[in-house]
Amino acid sequence: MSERHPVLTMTAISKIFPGVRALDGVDLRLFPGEVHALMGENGAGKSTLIKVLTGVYGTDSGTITLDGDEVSFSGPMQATAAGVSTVYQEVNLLPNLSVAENIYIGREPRRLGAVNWREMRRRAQELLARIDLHIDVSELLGNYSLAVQQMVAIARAVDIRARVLILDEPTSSLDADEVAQLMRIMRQLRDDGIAIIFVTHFLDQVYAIADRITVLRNGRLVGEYLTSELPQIALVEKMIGKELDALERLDEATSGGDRATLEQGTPLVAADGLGRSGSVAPFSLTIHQGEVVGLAGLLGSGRTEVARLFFGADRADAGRLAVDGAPVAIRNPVAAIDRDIAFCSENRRTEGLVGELSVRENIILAMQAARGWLRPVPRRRQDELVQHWIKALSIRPADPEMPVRNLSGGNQQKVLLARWLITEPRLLILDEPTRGIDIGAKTEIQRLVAQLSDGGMAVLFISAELEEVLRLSHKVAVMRDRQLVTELTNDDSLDAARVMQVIASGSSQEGSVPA
Amino acid sequence: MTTTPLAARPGRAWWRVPPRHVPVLATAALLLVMYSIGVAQYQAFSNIQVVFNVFIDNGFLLVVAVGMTFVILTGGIDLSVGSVVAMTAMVSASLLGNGLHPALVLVIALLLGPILGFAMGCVIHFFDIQPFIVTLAGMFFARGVCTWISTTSIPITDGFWTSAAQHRIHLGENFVSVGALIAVAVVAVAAAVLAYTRLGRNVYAIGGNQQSALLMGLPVGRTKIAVYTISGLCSAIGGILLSFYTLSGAPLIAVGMELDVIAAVVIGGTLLTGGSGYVFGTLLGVLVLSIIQTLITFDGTLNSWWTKIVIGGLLFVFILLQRLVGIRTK
Amino acid sequence: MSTVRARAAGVTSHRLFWPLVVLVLLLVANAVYRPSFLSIELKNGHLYGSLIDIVRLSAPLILVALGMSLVIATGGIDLSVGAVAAVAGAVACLYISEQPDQNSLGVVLTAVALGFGVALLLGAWNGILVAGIGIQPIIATLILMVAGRGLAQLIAEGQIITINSGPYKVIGVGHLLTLPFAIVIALAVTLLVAVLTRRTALGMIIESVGGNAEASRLAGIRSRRITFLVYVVSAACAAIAGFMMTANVSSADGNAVGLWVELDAILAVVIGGTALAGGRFYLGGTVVGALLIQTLTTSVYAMNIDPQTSLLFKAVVVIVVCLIQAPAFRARFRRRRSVPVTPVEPVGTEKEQVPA
Amino acid sequence: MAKTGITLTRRGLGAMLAVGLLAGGLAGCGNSDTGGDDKSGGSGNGKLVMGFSQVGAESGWRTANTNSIKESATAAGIELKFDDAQGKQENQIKALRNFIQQKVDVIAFSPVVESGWDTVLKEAKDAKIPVILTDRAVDSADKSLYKTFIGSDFVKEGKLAGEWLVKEKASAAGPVNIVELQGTTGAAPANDRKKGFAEAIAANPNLKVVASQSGDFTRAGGKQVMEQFLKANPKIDVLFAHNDDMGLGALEAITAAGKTPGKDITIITVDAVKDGMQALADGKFNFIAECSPLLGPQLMDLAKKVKAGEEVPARVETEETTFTQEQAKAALPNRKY
Repeated sequence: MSERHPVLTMTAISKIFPGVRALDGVDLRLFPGEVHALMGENGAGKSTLIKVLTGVYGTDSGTITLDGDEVSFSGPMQATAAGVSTVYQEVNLLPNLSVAENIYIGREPRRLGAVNWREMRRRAQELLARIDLHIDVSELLGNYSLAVQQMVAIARAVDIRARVLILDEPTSSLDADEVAQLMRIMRQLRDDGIAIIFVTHFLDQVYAIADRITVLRNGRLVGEYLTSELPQIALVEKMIGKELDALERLDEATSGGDRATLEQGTPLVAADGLGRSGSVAPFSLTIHQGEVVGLAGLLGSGRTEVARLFFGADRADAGRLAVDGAPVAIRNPVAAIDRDIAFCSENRRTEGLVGELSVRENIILAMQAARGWLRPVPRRRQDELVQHWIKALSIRPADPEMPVRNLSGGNQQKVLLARWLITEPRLLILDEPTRGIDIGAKTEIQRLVAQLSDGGMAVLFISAELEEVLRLSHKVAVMRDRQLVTELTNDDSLDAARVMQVIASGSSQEGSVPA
Repeated sequence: MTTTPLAARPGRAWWRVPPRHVPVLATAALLLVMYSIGVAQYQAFSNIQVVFNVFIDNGFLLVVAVGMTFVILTGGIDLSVGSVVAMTAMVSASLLGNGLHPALVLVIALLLGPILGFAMGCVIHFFDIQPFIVTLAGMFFARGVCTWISTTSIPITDGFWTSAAQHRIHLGENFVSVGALIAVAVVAVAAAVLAYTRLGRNVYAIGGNQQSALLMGLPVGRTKIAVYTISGLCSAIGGILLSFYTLSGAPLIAVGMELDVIAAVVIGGTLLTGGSGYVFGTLLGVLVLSIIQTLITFDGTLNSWWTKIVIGGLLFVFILLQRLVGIRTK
Repeated sequence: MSTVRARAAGVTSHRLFWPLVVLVLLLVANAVYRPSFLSIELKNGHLYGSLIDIVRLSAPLILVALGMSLVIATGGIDLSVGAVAAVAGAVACLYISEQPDQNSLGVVLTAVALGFGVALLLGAWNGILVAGIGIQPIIATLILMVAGRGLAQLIAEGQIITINSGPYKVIGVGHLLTLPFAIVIALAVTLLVAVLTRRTALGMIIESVGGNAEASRLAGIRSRRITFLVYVVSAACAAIAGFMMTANVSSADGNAVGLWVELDAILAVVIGGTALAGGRFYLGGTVVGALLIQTLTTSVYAMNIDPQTSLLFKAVVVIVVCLIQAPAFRARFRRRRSVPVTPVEPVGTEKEQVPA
Repeated sequence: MAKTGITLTRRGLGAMLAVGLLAGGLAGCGNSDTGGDDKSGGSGNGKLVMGFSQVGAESGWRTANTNSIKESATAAGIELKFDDAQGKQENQIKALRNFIQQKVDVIAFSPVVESGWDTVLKEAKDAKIPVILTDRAVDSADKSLYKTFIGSDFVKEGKLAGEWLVKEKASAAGPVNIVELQGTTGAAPANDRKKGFAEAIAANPNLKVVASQSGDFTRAGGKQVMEQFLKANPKIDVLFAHNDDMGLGALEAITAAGKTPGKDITIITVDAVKDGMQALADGKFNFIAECSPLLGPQLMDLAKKVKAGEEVPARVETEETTFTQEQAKAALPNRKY
């Protein structure tokens, strides 16, 4: 192996932004036919490094070589042309165009100068068939799930004859099945000799597929390791920079929940045959005070839709909902908030935060909305609250007046959490609160959920990560094909494999299956 | 390994119209309804020449609206079109008046619009200023050029222009003008450009998501500048057609035309946010506006102010119906 | 030394710096052309001078632009303000003209209330179209822009309604404590809107709706209600402007009142630093923008620029203002400031590398 | 009688809106046109049908003009198809085409601008529909395209105003400073009145226009411009406004500046609408050149003659005059508009 030459090297890369040194002398080597994981906490410099590589940013110092020749791309376009393609976390395709066009736009097959649609569709169909995706390529991309869109993005990148493929957190929106499929594609590409840079927060995935790992921390290189030689716990330590057994400690924190006492009394919220045609089939679910209910299922199985019905984000057209035993009609979020229900959407950017407003304003938004515009939260009270939660959730940077869009994903998530926590809800609905954020923040949020439920708050917890759901929940409701198929009590006998089985088969021997 | 959610395609049966075609079809249906109302109410309305007249009288509007469609598809807007139309007509008239050869005049007049459009596109792209404001300044500028050339209307007596203006192409008993044919040709060319060229597809791409388009390596800046140049060119062609139509250049002609044009494009089903719409829809939008006007003229009893109120009312009814139809099919 | 430079940089990068520079330059140009331009004298107990004229004449534009700021902050646009101003003015003048005693204060107050009421209805109409039915704002308000003019003319039956009412005239040309009353009204409404938006949570909520409507809805804000409200406020502002414009000449001309004022207002808002996409809005900036636009118009008259070229002159100034205000444009002509770099804390571990 | 027209229309369009609202109601249109017969074009019922395209309703003058035409059409038993072009030549050409389609008996229109009518006028001629121009002329070289012109002469109005001033200031020793409030830049009356006025005052070199700006034909515009004139020019002797409205606006500016209109500054305007006449009678204006909008009766006469094939003069000027303060006082009580 030692005689192989790297296809790509980045040497002593530095990048300075006003006020911050984002990268400081970072090296990266990439060999053909390998999957190279780029690891680090949020703000470690992963994204910056990738943007420097693809020419989105210029470097302040350092060199990049591709096949031994020094290169400097002026932008993603040039990088792509040279064989360095990127697939981003937020699918960066065009929902208003067809699947085929999304793959071929910019290099459409042409005949006599005109776009040859038939040929384009044929090629797209073939290309997607190679990665086992059988869909109508003339349909608009926006009509497909995020997972499909992600696959299409990869298909596009691959077809540009990339030699280096950068996957920037491609799996954060995917469920287990889809991740497996993606991994299969990655292996296939690797075997074809493509070098893959794989950025992710999921350790399991790294160990499942990566050959080599480069770890960054605070804009500096920690080191480059062979995956086989680096135990998971060591990797986490290198990323975080200190010995940490937070995950273990968390398990202890939640183990105290006593189911029997929780289930006593009137449920805080009870859905009875609640449903919405075209969205989610009627289901029944109760949530008690102090209880964490996990919602498991594949992406698109109706998890989010259930949450939205509870919150009134969508209007139910069937069934009843009772709060504290009394029937209520929750037609809109305002009605839900009135009954102390809070909802953190999975789409922070589009449904959660107002990017232009400051951290402070985003945090007090829900509280303010509940008070009505005529009764502003006094500025001093705002500052108190905001300071408290910035500290409690360690939101960084700790500047309440900074526009929230300048914060990293994890910190944005915390801001969103803080918004709802100051309203002191009795039921907190968390839809993928840990998606796309680093391990440290993830652990903090998990611990927070445990604390809140210990303090009597009910939580509806949605996550694609079964481990996480199992770690936090008292009971797990499993969704499949837009139906709630069963509820599983989270006792010692329940493990991920069992939940997986339910998700796959749609039934369980012991759980009751509501109609 | 294929899983159901991945393989499942959005349901589609042969009789179901793709949702993206609904606005255009709704417009077409409503247009038919309006036309039928006209025919039912007024005898002369059923004359085929009425339809031809719509094209003769709105050729320039149609061409300009086609240019605007490009701009709106990228999510931009061009307020300068009316002024550029007037400027082109003014420049043509004044140059012809000075005895320049018509071919040369045609070339110069057709260059001015695109140059201004190009300049506005560059400012929008390189300096990142909102199109609304840049083109508003462009509107003042082009109108300023008009009054600067002359405050009075300048007649055109040039032989080429008059023959282009007055030549009638007979189709049976009826006729169309040269301008109408040019307009239809522009629509056809524009539809082809949008559907079958990279430029056209890039226009849709930018309207869909500019950031994504950039990351996909599409020439965003070039395309944006191109659409404003195209809009400028269409306005210039529109200006020439208008100068055929009126055989003169008048400094105050086509004031407020940009609003008619935007209305036509939007009625035609193109989203102001960009990324979705068709030139064919724009054609329908122009037809709707002109049918409204024709109905009012045929009625012939409306007061000046009632004319405005009725135009507003019909516009409202139309948009409302379109919206209702759109919601129902969703 | 460096703090001075930093402070200077802070001043020049303020969003109102360049509009103010252009405003001052225009005034200086006027003063050079005619030194008495800047003089203000007391005549019959009233302040008198071109500067006062500029502020007084920009009062209606300021009013309209204030409402427009709020509408634009929600990501909308209101093209109907000119027509609404015309309708409100026509209603008020029609009522006054039909009364036997036009000089009665009661009559004038009733007239203003009537005009205001009609304007609120029109604003509500816009609000329903945009917030209720979900029509794109530019088209929704275009309907009223066209039909509203017709309405204004219908009210006056195509005539100019001339009135002879002392109290009504005060709105346009009266004085209070030596200041033209129009300025006082504009000031009061500006303060009112500022207090209404910034002393309550309304401003933040409007910005939130404009910044991200769906996120705002999920945060419990009744986005539609807010959107509806801003169109009503915009119409109310337009109505006051309409009273001012008609009182200024003691007559209501359905055609001419507020013609094209919507474009000026949008321009003023944008010059003031509010983005058309919605989100943050700046009332102070809007006022500066309106003053700048009126100064431009007045300069044309005061410097006797040939009407034939005055449009070109205006276009050039507008282009200059927009250009130098654009950060991207300035960036190209400004030396890069050196930025203090905060060192990151050193990483303890050594660089490690494994053989390939 | 004009009112009936409006109600009829509202009913007709109301039916249209209702049908439109039914959306699917294609079938419904058939029976909704109960009033359709008398609205269809043509002259089947023997009544003379005239298509008239008006510039717009941009001023009180124009509205008076429209009303005059509508009233005299009714009085003369002529069916009028009225169209408002909203100040746009494009619209006007469209309207003319539609009149041709409807085969009206006579077309009359007030051109928005002078140029650019040949094409559509040829079509009218081919369809053998006689055309009468009102109010404004067109510059077609081919005079056979229209039968006759009836209206005012803007240049002459400017000239009359100028001539009166020359006479009035004949004895002035020093220079006489004149400021001019122009109409909308590019509009025909503005261009012509400016031209006529300039020609007339050339007779006396003492008369000098020191400032000339557009007041857009509106009171607000006139006032705003006059304010700056007053500040920029210490000595203004004469104001010439292209219409009454601008002059009325300027009055306020002059009063606010502490000067007496009509005395300190001589004011000349054009149009002679009622408000202007009132100002003249009150001594605030000094002279008005009339531009009469009441050409309806003359127009209907001409239309009948043209239809009957009688010879008509190529140019008919409306009966109009000029007013001094005394004449205004006498004429004011009978003023209709």
